Amino acid sequence: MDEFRAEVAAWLRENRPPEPDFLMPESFMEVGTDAQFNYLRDWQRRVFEAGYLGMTWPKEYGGGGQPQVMQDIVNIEMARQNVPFMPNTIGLNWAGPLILAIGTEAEKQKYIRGILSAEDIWCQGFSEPDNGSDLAAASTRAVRDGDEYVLNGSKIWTSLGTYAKYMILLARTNPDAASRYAGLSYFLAPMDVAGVEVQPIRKITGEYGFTQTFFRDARVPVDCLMGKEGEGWKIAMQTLTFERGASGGQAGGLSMVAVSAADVVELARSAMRDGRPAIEDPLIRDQLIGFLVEEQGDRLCGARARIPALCSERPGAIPMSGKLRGTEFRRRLCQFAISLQGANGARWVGDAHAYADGLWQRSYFNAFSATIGGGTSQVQANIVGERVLGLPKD
Amino acid sequence: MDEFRAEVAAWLRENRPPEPDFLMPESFMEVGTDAQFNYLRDWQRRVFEAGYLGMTWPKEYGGGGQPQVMQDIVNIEMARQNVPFMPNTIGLNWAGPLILAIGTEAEKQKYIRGILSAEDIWCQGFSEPDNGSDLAAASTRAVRDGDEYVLNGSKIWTSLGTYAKYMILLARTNPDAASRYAGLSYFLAPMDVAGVEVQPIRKITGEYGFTQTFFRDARVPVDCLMGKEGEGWKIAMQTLTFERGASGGQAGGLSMVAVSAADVVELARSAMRDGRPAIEDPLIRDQLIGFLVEEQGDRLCGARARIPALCSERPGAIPMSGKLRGTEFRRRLCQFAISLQGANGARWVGDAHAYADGLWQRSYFNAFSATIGGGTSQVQANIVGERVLGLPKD
Amino acid sequence: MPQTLKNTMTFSDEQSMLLDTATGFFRDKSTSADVRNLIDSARGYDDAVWQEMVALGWSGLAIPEDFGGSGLGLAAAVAIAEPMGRHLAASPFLSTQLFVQGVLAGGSDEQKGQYLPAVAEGSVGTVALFEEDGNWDLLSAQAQLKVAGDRFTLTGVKTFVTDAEVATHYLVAATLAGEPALAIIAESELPAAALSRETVIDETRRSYRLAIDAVDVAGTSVIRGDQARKALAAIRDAALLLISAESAGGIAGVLEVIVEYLNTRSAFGRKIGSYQGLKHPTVDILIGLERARSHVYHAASLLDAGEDAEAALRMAKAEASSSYAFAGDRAIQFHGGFGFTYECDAQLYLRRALWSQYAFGDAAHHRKHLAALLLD
Amino acid sequence: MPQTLKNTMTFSDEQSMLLDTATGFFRDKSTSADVRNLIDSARGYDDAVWQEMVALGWSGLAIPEDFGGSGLGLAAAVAIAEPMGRHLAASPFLSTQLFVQGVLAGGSDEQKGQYLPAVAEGSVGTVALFEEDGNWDLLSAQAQLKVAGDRFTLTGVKTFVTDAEVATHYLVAATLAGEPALAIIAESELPAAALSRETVIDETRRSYRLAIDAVDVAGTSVIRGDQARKALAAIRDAALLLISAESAGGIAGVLEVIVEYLNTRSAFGRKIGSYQGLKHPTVDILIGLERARSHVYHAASLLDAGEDAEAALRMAKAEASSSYAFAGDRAIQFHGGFGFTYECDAQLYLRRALWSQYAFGDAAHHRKHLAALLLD
Repeated sequence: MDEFRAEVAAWLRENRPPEPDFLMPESFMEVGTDAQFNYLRDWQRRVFEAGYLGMTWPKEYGGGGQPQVMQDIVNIEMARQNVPFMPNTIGLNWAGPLILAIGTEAEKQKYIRGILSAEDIWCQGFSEPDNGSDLAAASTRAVRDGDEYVLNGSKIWTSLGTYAKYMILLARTNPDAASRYAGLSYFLAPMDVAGVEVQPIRKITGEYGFTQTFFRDARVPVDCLMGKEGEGWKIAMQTLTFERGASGGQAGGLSMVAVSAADVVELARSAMRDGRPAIEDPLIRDQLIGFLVEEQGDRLCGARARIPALCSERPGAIPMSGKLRGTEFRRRLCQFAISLQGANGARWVGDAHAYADGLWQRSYFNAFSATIGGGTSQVQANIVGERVLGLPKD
Repeated sequence: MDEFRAEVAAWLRENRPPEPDFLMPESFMEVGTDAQFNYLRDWQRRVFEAGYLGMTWPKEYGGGGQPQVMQDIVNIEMARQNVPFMPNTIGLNWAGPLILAIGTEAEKQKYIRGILSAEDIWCQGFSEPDNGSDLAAASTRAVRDGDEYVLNGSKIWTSLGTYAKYMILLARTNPDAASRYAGLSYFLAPMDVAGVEVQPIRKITGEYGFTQTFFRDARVPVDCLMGKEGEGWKIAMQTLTFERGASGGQAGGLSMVAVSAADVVELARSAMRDGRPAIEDPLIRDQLIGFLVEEQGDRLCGARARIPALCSERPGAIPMSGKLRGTEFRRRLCQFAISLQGANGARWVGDAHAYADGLWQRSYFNAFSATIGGGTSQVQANIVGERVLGLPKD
Repeated sequence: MPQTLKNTMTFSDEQSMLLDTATGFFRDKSTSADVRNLIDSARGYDDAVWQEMVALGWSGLAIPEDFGGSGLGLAAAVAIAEPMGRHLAASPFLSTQLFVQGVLAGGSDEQKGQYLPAVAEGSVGTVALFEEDGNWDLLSAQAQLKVAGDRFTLTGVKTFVTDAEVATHYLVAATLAGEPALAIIAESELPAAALSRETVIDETRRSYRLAIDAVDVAGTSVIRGDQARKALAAIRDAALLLISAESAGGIAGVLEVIVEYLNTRSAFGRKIGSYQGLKHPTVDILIGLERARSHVYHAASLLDAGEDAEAALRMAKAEASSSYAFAGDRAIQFHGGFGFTYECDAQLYLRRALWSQYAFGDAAHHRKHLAALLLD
Repeated sequence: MPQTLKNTMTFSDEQSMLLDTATGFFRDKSTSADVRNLIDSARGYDDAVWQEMVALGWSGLAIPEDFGGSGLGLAAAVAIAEPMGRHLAASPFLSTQLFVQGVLAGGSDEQKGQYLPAVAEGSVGTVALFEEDGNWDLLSAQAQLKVAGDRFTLTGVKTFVTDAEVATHYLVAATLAGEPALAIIAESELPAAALSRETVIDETRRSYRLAIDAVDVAGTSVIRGDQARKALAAIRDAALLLISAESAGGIAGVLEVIVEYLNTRSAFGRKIGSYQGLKHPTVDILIGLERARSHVYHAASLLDAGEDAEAALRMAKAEASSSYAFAGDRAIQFHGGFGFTYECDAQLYLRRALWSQYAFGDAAHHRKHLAALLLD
């Protein structure tokens, strides 16, 4: 193991791409320019070709067929060396695991390798403009017409919408179904068909990254349907479990720029408050330790989740709360990092004298994409309260 | 004014009752023994006889007929000298203002003077065991039978239940009314009739103070009805407005032991943490100032509420949020006060070596009576959100 | 000692009328569309609106009548600043008030006569106080004023100089023989390229870096010794008051945006404002607003009465800063996906909240000073 | 440096079986009714239950086999302490474990042989560390050990000596010639009236004040120098571990009480657990529980592996203390009127949470030490 770790570490040191001359996005949700996209796609391809991605996935589809511990070592080493993240997050963490879990042999053959190599970028079409976190209210229609489904409607918060070849899409095939859940179906939909239009959305940071996707009589082949008609909700929920931190299945690699409490400790050493390094201020020290304790607690939760005897009462507690814990932690950590900078906390990306080029300010703003996207923190808290604790629904 | 203030100050200095040899209750809600009750009733009578209570109430019923500013001066001076509070809180702050506002001449003649002199102690019968903060769900029945109403049911959290002569009572006269609100009526009910039984409730502090009141075919005269049958909800809401900090009407005097941030500052000077006075700890200092800023903000809200031009957008904001702000502040302040004491924070009332005889620990526990009673903080937040901000109901 | 905290609260009919007027004025002149248009402009504000403000006498509000103003005092400026903040209005009003307070408190009669009447008539002044280390202590300037015969030279780098591009005069904090001092510099005295625009979090602000090397300063343009200390204290007081007032207005503005959305948007079949998870924190924002406004008007009342207002001002800034930052943060979150877009006004408030928090000391900074004032 | 924090997490099948057994044991033997009955008893615990624990080998769990124990180590004691905390069980288990760890870490082989086998068979030991100033620093005792020939005398006042009334031996922290030291005192050596009961916030605890004046101590009963430092460090480690484990159990217990009530009680026509105002903070309690348990079992894993666990233990105590205090506080509130009664179990947990928070350092205290460990 130590030998493998050393090998990975050496490979990463030798192969990490040069620092780009543009501002790096923080996650796949922030990829807003061609330069950013191409840089990251090239990097994912090289990691895959080196055998460091999809290490647990079956060999016959392009994976490594190795134990999870190998991928863990790679992931940890990547985080430690702070190398760029993998842009094909939806493919690696959602679509890929899903296809491997319930897809047909043909689907596995068709999609898995392209996901790993970043040849085929995936995006996600769950949210709609009028429905936010209430995915079951999806109103995008899919009407069967011979060998095709005809799509009409709109999806929003589509990351990488401009670059994606496929979308995992939740659409309504039967508006008259017994329940609103029963009328939904799940598609692995191609994006390169007529009638699909992608429009960039400007974020609070001023940058781009998300898109809104419009379907106007877009026709996709019937074999894009995953499972059966009416199984869309069930499959979508299964997909979200991958996101929500349930272990297993994901292809590995970083999916965002790691921001850790240790980085903020380093900032506190250099940033000045009231004429002294922030780290000398007893209040700052107390808060820094608070963040370290919280972060370490979450990390240890990850370790404990692998020991069933220590999770027997509520096996879902750690995985189901992962998104809520992680995203809110990041938001608060970034907010705090700004406060270390004294008057300079008011600077922004692009100012010559901003600490760390204003990235903490941008990270704070970008942090909301994760406390909102994929189910707001409020919805996440409901999910944990209802599914893990068994509390009544709203 | 300065002269009056000096006169009040001198009177209080000369007339304050001697320190009791029992533990003083913190508010009328904590009065649990005869010794406590008699001591406080005597004190209220003396304050009233000196002309320092009900100063703004009409002279013909026993009040002073003076401007509010005089009563304010008395109240401030009482707080400053930390004299005991007035036990007849329900009478002075709820029943009295209500009777003066909407009562008949006969009611004013009958009740007001006894309220002020503490001759007639009042209690409140709104909450019921099964309904908590949902007052409109009251199920205690009042059935008219000739010249009497027959009461059946139970009220809970009755402070001074053992000592009260009258209860302001919300009961259901018409279970078949169009809405659950319309079936309620409001009574000024005597407690000394057959069929009224009072049972003490033990609090989390281990002491007594509240009671549960049982009505079993208790008969009260029809003229106990306030307003008309079916107006109970409206009148109860008006009563709660007095409690919820709306200005005007209340008879003055302290209604509880004042606990201020300044007291905690003093504690911080003497209490030791890590071998040093707590007040030297930068974290403690920061928190102390946080409490002082919050307390001063609330005090200044009181001053601003008297200037209509500075409250024009939402005149209800300050009065309607008063209970929420004040009670939650007290709870957090007491909780914090314990933390100043280092290992000695674990002591309790009765320990020879507890700081301030363990009163901070008791105050913290008692603070919940106000964050729960009269509508929990969660219900208060709903009320403010819905009535002041116009947000939709749950 | 905390016991000595007063609860003075005065608000004259004159101030009340001013508040009404200014509230209507900025509601009309500073719509969300106006604010967004001005973000992309160089100057950052609409000169026509500014000239109207001047015509209404607002730039000379706190200037004594002897020097061409209306002598209403600084407290009256709160009635302008609060609605400005509420409607995210841009203008050189704040910068100019700080310049005025510095000259009024520390300047000689000649200096007052020289600079204040022009300001009352619409000239923009500003202050150059902070430096690269981000220290909020106004007495620790590294910029140096050096004696050169009966004149001086000024060398240093100042930052966060607001509205510098349009200002005609700058009050620059420096150190002169180890003591705090201020130099009054005219726009014409600045070398080319002395100013460079800074990129700050609040896009409705214009902030500049001022870098000068041995600029010549007349002896009559220097404020030194106790006068400089007085001027710096007055600038700090005015900044704390007006930024807190602006912030209180900002909380009110963002609260309105939130409440509107919570009453409009539905999720899971209900208006989202019906969920306690959003309703209760929104009530917390309201409470922060009420406390902040109360602190602000109290501090203004003390200043009006000529009483010591340091603790009140620091409390106002601490409360307003943290409540505004909380409100701005929650505004993004409560708008869900829309809140994450540049199009949603929530970001405008969050940006301004952060700017305001880090201008002239954040809440923790002021609590530290308050601890020294109230606990020792 | 924070980078060096490990994420070791080991849990043997043996520990897992122990946890299962203890969970069932305390569920059966420590019902709410049992807990309330014991509050009114003098001893505070049920000796029959304690004897069963002894018979199960739990008192000798961390004692090496050479000294009559089972040699499972301190980490195994976590599996006892956590369910004890969950069911608010009373027993002299914790006091005894601290005594054991002190003797094990600092005692001579003779001392170990003299005291530990008796403990393994059910004798109760305890530690007398704290003094009137409430200082958590174990090295700053004011109690004095003085040399008197080849013997010593011990004088001082100790406080928060748990289970002192039933203990047969006490490890008393003192200062000997300016250095930390420990005296092992037998019950029989204490003068009458040396012990007086303290009134503490957790009514399920028995805490005593120990006041002694020139008590005679044999040279063979003294631990001094580096051995005393090791003993005190080991006692601190054990206390942080076991109180944190108890607290994690307590959070789980009070969470169960809350969830049960939120699923039962209705208000305004709905189960109260459906309101986000109660649901979301209850999720926060769950998250606190998960983090606290993770810290606890990690710290135990490090101790088991013989690695430095100071930072892990302080983190565990900080997290468990503050999360438990939050959970206890919210438990009262969320039970509404019933929560304010002595009859509701919420108060039992809140009282224990506060006891646990102020025993061996609260969260702020440990964060301060962690800052020195991790930031300097």
